[in-house]
Amino acid sequence: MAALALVASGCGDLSNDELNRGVESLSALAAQGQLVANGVARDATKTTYARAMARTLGEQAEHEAEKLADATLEEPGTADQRHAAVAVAGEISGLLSELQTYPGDERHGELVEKHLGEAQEKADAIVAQLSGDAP
Amino acid sequence: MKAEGDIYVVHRLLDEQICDSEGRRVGRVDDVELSGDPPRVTALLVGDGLYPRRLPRRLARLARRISGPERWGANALRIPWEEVDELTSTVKLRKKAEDLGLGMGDDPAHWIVRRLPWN
Amino acid sequence: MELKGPRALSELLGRKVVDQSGRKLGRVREAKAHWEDGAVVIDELILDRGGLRRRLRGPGGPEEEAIPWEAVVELPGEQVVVHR
Amino acid sequence: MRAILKIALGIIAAIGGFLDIGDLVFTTQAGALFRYDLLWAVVLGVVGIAVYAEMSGRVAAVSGRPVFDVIRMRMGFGMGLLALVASTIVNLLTLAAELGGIAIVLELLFDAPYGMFVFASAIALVVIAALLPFGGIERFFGYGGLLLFVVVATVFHQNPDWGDVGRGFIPSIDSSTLYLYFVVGVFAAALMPYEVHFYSSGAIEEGWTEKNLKENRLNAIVGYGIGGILSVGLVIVSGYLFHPIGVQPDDLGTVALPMQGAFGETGLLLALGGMLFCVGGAAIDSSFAASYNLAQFLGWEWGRYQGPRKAPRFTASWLVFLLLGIAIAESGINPVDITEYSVVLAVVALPLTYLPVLLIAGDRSFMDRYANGRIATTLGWIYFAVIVVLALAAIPLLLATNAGGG
Repeated sequence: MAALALVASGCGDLSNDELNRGVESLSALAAQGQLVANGVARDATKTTYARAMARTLGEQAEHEAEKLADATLEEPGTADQRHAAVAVAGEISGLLSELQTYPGDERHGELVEKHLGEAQEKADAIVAQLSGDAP
Repeated sequence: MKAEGDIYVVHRLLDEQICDSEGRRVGRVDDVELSGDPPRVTALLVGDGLYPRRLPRRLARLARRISGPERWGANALRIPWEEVDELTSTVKLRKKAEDLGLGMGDDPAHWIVRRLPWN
Repeated sequence: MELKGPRALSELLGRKVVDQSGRKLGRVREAKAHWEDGAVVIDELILDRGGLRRRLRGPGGPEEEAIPWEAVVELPGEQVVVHR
Repeated sequence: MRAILKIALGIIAAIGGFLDIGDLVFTTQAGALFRYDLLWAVVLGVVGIAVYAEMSGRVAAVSGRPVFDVIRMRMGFGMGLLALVASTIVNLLTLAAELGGIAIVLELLFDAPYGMFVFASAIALVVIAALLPFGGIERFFGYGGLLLFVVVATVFHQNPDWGDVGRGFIPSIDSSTLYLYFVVGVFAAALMPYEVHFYSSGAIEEGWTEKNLKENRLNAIVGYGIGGILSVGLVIVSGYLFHPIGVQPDDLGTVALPMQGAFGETGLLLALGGMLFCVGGAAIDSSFAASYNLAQFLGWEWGRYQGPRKAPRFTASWLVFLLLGIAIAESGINPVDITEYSVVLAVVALPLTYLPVLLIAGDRSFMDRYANGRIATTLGWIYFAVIVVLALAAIPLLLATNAGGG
């Protein structure tokens, strides 16, 4: 789906709307990552599942990061938000890759869950700023 | 074959499934041969050579151009009307498929050599 | 004049039907026939909507206007010329 | 007891056929995006497929004619060919998506590369289809798919606000194009044409006659009823867990998350296992549907019951379709994306499939006293009208919403 969105958006300019959507999907990825990490933390999952899920979600986060970083902004006032969003995306993909490395470790799971929660809050804060700025 | 009353030829005959005397599915009525005035049905025609002419007129012209000049009866089999046993929910023939030259595509001896789907 | 009898059903279907003054009456969609000693003999051509309805639903229901075969004068090119 | 065993035909068509990768994904996404608001569309779709499956099964049992036979017979060569091309494209895309789906589930269970699993699963399907008789294939996937009942258990474990859930069953129209896209998607995923292609041909594989009509009706109601309950369950568990925290399910793996949340590893394994059987069953259904259609349109001998020697072209075409499916799945396109396109394209192929079924089922000269009664006629035409409207809406919605991508 992300790939399709990219094709459709022509992958050049990034409108405020698209920036907003990108950050929202980062928040969604972090939310889903937390559920996966929670399974690891409770020892209530299968390691293969946790690993594969973490990998897929991590790839998507990385992809979002690239998309956000590469595009030229249509509205220059949102440069800070874009910068913050790229950082959050990197954070999320890093956390997920940690989960991918230790899908059987409960303590790691717990930490990753907690940090993903924080990352999601950051993403949500960016979304709030962006919608506040919107005319 | 004995039957009475009216019959809508396209509705009842064209495109029907043909089964031989043993109940094997051996093709469909791809066209109906007519002759005389008023025209009467003299045979059923079966074969992929008939497909181009079954397309809507404009497409048929295109198909003919692609597939080369269309010859009458090319790659088609003629089943004389006398060989039709009855029209039930299918068109049932009096003879076995082999005797009419039909169903070669599903004959193990023939299809492996001549009729692989990609040939 | 071309031979009046068509050689196959597909030659009739979709043909434009015109009267002798060249006015278009419709296109052939279905042919009605009757049984005669085990043979099927065409006696009417049914055009357009009526023909499509017969094709889909068969016998029964209201009668539609049809062209009796005797009215067919000739079959030049891709047309059916009828006299009425 | 035998009657219970015999319902298997309906259950596989319902589980293996009904709940395929398209349903799994669309219902989960629908729940995540709109919580319980689309439950009515799920029910609408399930009733629709039950109505048409019953009809196509009845036509097959009474007249011995499966759906594509009827399509060629009634729509003629030209329109029939159009229906064949459209259905074959949709069936192939569906098959590829299901093969990809099997590979994803196997990847989640065993953590090995996706591409390898596509091949492995296709080979497994060939082996299963070659070794088991038709009834055995049905039962294998049908009963396996019942593992997905863990979804229903999850609903009760979550214990959502039942009032909210209930309100979801009342049709509501939200004017956003994304909502409308999901109405079309959920409805179309339920009515995928390969289900009736497979179901009606299956009735002939099983040698049904007028005597099986009661069974046919039971299959349609119980089988699709089960499929419907599971779909409704998927919307609820996803709406309960994903909607509040804003998860956007883009993967098959996400579908299993709520069950893990409720029952830990057991829930996860049951869900993944059930999904594996469902998607596998759908791969069998869609691949067989593609060859049934081709053979019936051209008048070839066909059927698993004939064996490859008596129906060589049918068997060969099945293998060719499977190879094409593998090729599409191996091309690296995300199966979920393939699904979205195939589901929406399916709506366009639907009218061509369902109109002839409706006409024949109502034709007394064919069906005699088994022709459609007043209820089936009314429901059939209402659904046909809905299908035509959705078919007209499908493509613009697909483009406007960027395939649901927002």
